[in-house]
Amino acid sequence: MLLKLLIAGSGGQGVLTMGNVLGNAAMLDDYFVTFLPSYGAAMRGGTANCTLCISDEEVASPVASTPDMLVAMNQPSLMAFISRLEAGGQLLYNADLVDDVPERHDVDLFGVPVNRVGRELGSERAANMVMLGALVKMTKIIKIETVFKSIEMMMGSKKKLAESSMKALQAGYDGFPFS
Amino acid sequence: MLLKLLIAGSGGQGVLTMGNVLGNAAMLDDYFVTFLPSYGAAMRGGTANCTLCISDEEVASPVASTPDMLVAMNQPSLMAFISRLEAGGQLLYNADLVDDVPERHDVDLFGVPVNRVGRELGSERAANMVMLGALVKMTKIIKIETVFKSIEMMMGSKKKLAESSMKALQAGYDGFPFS
Amino acid sequence: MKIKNPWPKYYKKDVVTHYCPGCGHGIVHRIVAEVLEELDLGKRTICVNPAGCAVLAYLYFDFDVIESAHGRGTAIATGVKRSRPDLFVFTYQGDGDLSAIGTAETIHSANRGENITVIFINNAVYGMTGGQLAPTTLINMKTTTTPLGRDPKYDGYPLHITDVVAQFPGVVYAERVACDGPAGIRKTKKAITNAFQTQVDGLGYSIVEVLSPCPTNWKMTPVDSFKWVTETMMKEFPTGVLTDKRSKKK
Amino acid sequence: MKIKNPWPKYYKKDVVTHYCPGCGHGIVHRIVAEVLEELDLGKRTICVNPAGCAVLAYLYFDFDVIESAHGRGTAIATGVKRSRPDLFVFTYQGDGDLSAIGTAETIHSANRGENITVIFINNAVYGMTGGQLAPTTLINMKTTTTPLGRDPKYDGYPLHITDVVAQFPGVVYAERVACDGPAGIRKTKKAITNAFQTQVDGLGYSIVEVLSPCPTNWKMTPVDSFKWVTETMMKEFPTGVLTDKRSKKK
Amino acid sequence: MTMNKVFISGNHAFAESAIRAGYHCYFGYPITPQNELGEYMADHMRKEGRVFIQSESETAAINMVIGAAATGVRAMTSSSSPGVSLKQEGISFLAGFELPAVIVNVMRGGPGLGNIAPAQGDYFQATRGGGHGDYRTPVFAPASVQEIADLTYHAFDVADRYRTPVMMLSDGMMGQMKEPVIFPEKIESLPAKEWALGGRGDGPSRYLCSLILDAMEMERHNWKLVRKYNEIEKNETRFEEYMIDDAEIVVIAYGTTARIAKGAIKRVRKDGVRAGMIRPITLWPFPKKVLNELASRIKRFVVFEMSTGQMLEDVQIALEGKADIIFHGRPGGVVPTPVEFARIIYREYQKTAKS
Amino acid sequence: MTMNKVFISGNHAFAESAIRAGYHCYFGYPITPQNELGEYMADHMRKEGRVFIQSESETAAINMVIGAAATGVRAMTSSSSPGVSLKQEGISFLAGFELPAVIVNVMRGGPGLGNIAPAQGDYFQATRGGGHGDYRTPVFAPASVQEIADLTYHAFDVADRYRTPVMMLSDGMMGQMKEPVIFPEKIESLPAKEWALGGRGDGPSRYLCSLILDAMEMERHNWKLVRKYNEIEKNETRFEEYMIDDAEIVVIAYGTTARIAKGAIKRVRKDGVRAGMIRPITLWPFPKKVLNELASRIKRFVVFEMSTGQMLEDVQIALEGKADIIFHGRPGGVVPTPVEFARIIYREYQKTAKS
Amino acid sequence: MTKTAVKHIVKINTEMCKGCGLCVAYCTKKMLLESEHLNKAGYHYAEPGDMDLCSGCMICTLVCPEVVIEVYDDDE
Amino acid sequence: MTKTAVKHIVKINTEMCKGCGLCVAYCTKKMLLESEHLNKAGYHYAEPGDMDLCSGCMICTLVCPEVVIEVYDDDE
Ligand SMILES: Cc1ncc(C[n+]2csc(CCOP(=O)(O)OP(=O)(O)O)c2C)c(N)n1
Ligand SMILES: Cc1ncc(C[n+]2csc(CCOP(=O)(O)OP(=O)(O)O)c2C)c(N)n1
Ligand code: SF4
Ligand code: SF4
Ligand code: SF4
Ligand code: SF4
Ligand code: SF4
Ligand code: SF4
Ligand SMILES: [Mg+2]
Ligand SMILES: [Mg+2]
Repeated sequence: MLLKLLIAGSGGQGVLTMGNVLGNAAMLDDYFVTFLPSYGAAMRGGTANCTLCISDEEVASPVASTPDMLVAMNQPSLMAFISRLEAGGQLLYNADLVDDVPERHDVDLFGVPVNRVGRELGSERAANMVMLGALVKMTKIIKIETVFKSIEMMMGSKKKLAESSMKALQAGYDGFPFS
Repeated sequence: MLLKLLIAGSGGQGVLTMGNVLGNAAMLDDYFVTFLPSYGAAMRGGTANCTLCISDEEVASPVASTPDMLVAMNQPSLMAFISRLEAGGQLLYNADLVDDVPERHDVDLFGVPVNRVGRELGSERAANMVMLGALVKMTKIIKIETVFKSIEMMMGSKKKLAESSMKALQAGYDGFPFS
Repeated sequence: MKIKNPWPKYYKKDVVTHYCPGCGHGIVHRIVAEVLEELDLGKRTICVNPAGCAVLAYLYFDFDVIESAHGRGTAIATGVKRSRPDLFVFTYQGDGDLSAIGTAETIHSANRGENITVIFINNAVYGMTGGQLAPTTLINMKTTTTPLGRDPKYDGYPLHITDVVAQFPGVVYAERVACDGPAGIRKTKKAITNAFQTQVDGLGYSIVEVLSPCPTNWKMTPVDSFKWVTETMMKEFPTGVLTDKRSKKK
Repeated sequence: MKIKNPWPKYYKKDVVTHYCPGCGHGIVHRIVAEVLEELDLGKRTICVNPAGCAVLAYLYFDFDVIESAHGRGTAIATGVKRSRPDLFVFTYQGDGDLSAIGTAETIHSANRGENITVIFINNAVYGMTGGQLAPTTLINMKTTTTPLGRDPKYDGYPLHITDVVAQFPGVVYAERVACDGPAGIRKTKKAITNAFQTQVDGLGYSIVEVLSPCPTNWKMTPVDSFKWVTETMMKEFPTGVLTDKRSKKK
Repeated sequence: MTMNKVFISGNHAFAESAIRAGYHCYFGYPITPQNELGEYMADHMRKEGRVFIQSESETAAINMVIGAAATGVRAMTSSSSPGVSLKQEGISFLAGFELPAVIVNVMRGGPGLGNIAPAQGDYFQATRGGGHGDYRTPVFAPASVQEIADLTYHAFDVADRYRTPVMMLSDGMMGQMKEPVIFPEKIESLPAKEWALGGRGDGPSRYLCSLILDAMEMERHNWKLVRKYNEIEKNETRFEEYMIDDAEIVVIAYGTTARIAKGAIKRVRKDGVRAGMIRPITLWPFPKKVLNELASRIKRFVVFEMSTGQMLEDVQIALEGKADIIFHGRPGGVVPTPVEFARIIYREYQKTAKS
Repeated sequence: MTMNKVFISGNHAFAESAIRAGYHCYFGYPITPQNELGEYMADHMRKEGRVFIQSESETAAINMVIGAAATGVRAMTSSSSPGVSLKQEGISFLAGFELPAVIVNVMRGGPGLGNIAPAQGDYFQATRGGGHGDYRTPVFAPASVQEIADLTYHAFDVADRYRTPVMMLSDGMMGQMKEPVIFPEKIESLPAKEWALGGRGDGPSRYLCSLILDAMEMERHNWKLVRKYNEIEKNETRFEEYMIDDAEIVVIAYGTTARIAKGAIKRVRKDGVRAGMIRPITLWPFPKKVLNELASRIKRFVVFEMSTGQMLEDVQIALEGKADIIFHGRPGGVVPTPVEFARIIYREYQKTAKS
Repeated sequence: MTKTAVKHIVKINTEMCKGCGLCVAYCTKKMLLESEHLNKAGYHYAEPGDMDLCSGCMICTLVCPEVVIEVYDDDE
Repeated sequence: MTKTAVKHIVKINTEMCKGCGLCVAYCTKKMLLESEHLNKAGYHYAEPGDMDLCSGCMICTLVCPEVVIEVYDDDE
């Protein structure tokens, strides 16, 4: 089993946190996992993205030229990466910031209203965790409990943040698929 | 034919000038010739020396680990190099600054009172040219005229210096062997 | 319908810069282009780009540009100017580039009184590499390599390199200005004009230090960054003319 | 029969130095050894040697010495002192070493206020390599690379690096002295004592610039060289305390 | 075990592992893609009463390392390609002084400013003593974040044992990517180094210098270093054999390219292609012997590098013309894919079959 | 002819020949054993309205060269081993920019400060692009002062033709020794370089940069450079054959060691020892082909270097194990003698005879 | 607030605007506003409010780092 | 010139002296002289003249770069 996941969005949307939390969870579930962020000052304030490879054997390359799953947190990143999505793959997009989804019939498309849900939970900044919850639900590889533990590990010091994140994660998990 | 010549003295004695003048003359007489000075700040105010290799074919190494001829302008340089003199070689030393010549029966020794002769000619600074004259006489390889031309070329700009040098050269040439 | 701000002739049109929102580089870029146009220098200009956030400035400037290894701008400018004194040569450098790794080149090009101009963008951090300590970082200011704030005992004090070179006989014009609002931006333009004119008149080395906002690494809004320049940065780095030997040299 | 000048404990005996007759290095070497003895520092001292005529100083100094790449002395000293703050650390550097290739290291070690001492031998030339232009070479002074004399238009002006660092808050003690005769030599010893004590007291960076004769490259007798320091060199490089922040720092 | 596993980036692993190796001083200057290394040091070193200095340049950093190493403490610096070029004089001095130190190079695309993407273009510089004079430095090339942790820890031992600078050769991908890592134990105290300078005390004064004016003496020093390097070749050469036993075609690759090649070999093996790999873990000393021995039965070797061909020369030297060498390089920051490598291996395997 | 012969040192010959090649700018920093080079420039350049600057460091010098070269004028710098290490970043930039320049390295003993005696320990650095990233620089190795003059003159042409930095690799003995030299004609004017920066004028603006953030583009640039290097290998490889026709044992040596080897060969030939020599004049590109061809009939090669063995690797690559290679090195500033080399050749020749 | 005599037209290239808000903050007539919409780049771009308020003082163009503001004299 | 009360003895290691002449020039009593002889190193070394003139002022030792002068109190 090898799952290649690309999470993309704009700088402030916390896409790297999503990747880190999920990657850390994959580790806790004893998977082989690699996390590769986009880096460098090359595109300031532009899009940020990261690649996760989760597998039950050593991961050869942490790069995903053709990911099996794409998470797009806004319109520009959707545009930038959808063409690279593997046929038969899945796309999760932020329904609140994406208004046109290009035609691709060979992949499954799921819109997730992460900003709205986040707002309803009282913190739009946790929108990324809503998306992560939906993602976990969809992938069915990593246990939601492990993801909670992962959040605990990574944000433990910041109690409030951890709590709201978990709430958001749960909401995304329960709500998926949103219709 | 390959003549390896080592000229040694203290910083101010103009040993490099001797080598340059003779080397330049050798060139004018169409010999292959190399000149290699001691260099570097390693021994300030210490001894200066240079090696001349004059040959009728390409000179392989400009270094003379065992010279055929040694010119010693003072006691320390005599001490420093006499042991390296090739058996059957010749030693020219400055009789005015060298008072003990170590025993070596396998080489010819010639003392030249260069400071005295220089002084007599009115310029002790030209002592090195006195020695050069003696050297030219002894080696019989390079024509004295060519050495004059060489001095002309190298000191031409400084008329006085050139003239006194030539006078000294002639004196050393005529005087050799001094007894 | 007449446009009141026609496009600067030596600035590329319809190019989106890679700079963060509210970054001072964009403002100073525009000013440089405007002044080169006003002094009619654009056609014979060679600019030396830094390694720094402005490393891509050649994508925006519409005059000849050569890139430099980090910190070596003024050495390259020296090579350009010495081989082609007829050209107008200026470097565009950040504080890390000019006052850290480039210290020796800065000091000695200034001391030689090279007839070049230096545009020095002081944003008190290493912008491009993500906000590390710069020689110009303020005391107690947090950076990614001074997580507890700059501690003079370990990290030294804010370095006033422009004040240093201003004292050299070969440095004819040196001014520090602040990109902190309309007034400061106007002063900046005036200073750059004076500096460029100094070179045109063949008088020698000129340098303009611009206190410039880096909202991203300062973790402030652009508007707050402007305020921070005025209220905090200028306390350590007072603006003003640091030397003006133009009359003497003429 | 009592000797009035017993041999300096931290100076090797019966070693002939490689220095030219009348070279200032020999005099300053002796003074350094004397002061280390008087302050009882020799046992915990590490000296950083330069690339320069003093490159072989470790053959004469009788305390621990590490050589440096040309100009990097204060960086090495920083590494030594930071890893062993209990040691007494000083660099011994020439003008080329310290103010040309070593400019950045000099400026930044000083600005960091490293608790080290710098003995700066200014003889206005590159001695070891045979008398080339140094940043400190006087205007119109002939060197092997300024055969017509130093021309500020091409070669820049004499660089007053000690005056520059003296202004840094981290530089606690800076003095310029002249090795130009008995009085100057006594002052030199006093200055070096103050500088060393500054480090011992943990106050920060100290530097002593010594105007020092290089008879060989100046092409003068040692005695004339002393005179030349007094009459010519001191006009460009006035002696005196350039900064003394010891009371403030205590 | 899971419990002391951490999900960490290569750059942080370099740093954390060095701290656990008990090193005392970090000196460095920022450069992408290794900034996180220095930032991690800034976070941890002073807290632990150790030394972190962001130097004014890479040149200053390597010289600060010299100063620290001279006192006997473990010291380290890190940079990326252009910055490492600036350290070459200093590394040559470290070699001349015979001082231990660890230098990390997180390579990026070059020459010049190049870019900040992963590359392997500094192989020559690292393995041939990029500085002046006759010297070598051991070079470790980790292929996973776990190996970054293990080899960095080991590098300090090698540096101390042989009194030599050691180079960790990595790249932007290795530096940036996160993987699960189990770190070695933290060393609390290290044996004193009798050669270190610490003031003469009551003993004789000592000096450390690389200047040896007498040519004969200098030559002795040079041959002494060579003897040391021969020792290192004998004892420290490391490589990984991967599916070699039945291999008919052998890949040679290190670091990032090696882990990608592994993926490629897994793929082609599915189609019955008997491919294996020798992965040099030390680039110098280079695993010459094993390759040369393999060449007696294997006639086709494929060299993968993210460069235009540098390790290639070591392979040529090792194989002595006994086998064909196919080179496939992707310089400039391009990270090749397992599929791409698989295609090459497959193609070359066909040829072997034919011939 | 005698008349325009001059008795001149290698360091001065570098300088005079560069001046005759019409170069406009010298930037350098003093270092023994090449100080006379810069001093000669100081004497002559400004008089001729050209540029001489003693820079604050070698690093500054190479960057000044970059600036000058960018405007299209011929520029040069010179140094010796430690100083050349400091130029490596700049040389990498020159290669990335594709700017022509000539860099003289008058080698001395190393590593570290080493000494000021002649040595050949910087071969790796010179021939493998000592800086970071994938690049090469043509390297010329003169073996006489006359050849210093000829090759320096030629080096500027090669630099311009291929838009590449060119290295002149010499040593302290070559730099210091005087020999008779006939200099090439002085070039008064050179063709303009269309790529040079000179202000946009009425045309479009241009820029020179080595930064190529896009990996694919950077890779294209890297391969473009490789194609150029292949061209250089094809056209510019130079070597001297010495008494090869009937040779049964072949010496490979360059520069100082080559001229000494010649003397040795003359000696052994007197005793009927059929020895010959291939003297690489370009170290990169290295005369691989001729050596490889010779290996089909000659089974014993002797490599002489004033190092612990660097060119040796190029010989190993060239010979592909077809012949035995005997290495004899004298690092650290020792200048070997013809007698010494002759002894080696003789000894090895005996072995050939036996086998 | 009284309207100015000469009329001015302010054009902002909203697609290239980075929403830094400097023009909005410094507009002497406080007539430039931050849009609640995002442009393609994902920024809340600036847009002119009541154009009639504009005095043509050019402050906005002075502070704009992206050079995306044009001010015109509306001469008819 | 009057002789000083306490007597002093000045010893110069003439073989290590480099004949720079500084002591000769600065000797407050002008009693140090440059020898017309050369030492092995080839320098005209310095040597004490009339020892009785020495005041023990130590100036010579202060200026000597080679540290080859020793001054003694002659206490008997
Ligand atoms: C030799 C070298 N060292 C380090 C770097 C990495 N680097 C690029 S820009 C930079 C500093 C940028 O800061 P600054 O000069 O202040 O410019 P800013 O980005 O703040 O405008 C650094 C460290 C490099 N490119 N080359
Ligand atoms: C990197 C490097 N560049 C150049 C040199 C050559 N070099 C050695 S000392 C020196 C300058 C000496 O002058 P200074 O520092 O003033 O010391 P001084 O000899 O005058 O006491 C130079 C250029 C070197 N050793 N290393
Ligand atoms: S990081 Fe700072 S300096 Fe760099 S572009 Fe962003 S705001 Fe400007
Ligand atoms: S050259 Fe000058 S500095 Fe060097 S030893 Fe001689 S006199 Fe002293
Ligand atoms: S010109 Fe003045 S008033 Fe008009 S929009 Fe701009 S800043 Fe506001
Ligand atoms: S100043 Fe420019 S970039 Fe900033 S918001 Fe206004 S128009 Fe947009
Ligand atoms: S002690 Fe004074 S008087 Fe005596 S010799 Fe020395 S200088 Fe002269
Ligand atoms: S000062 Fe010292 S070295 Fe100089 S002459 Fe006197 S004794 Fe000799
Ligand atoms: Mg900055
Ligand atoms: Mg000096």
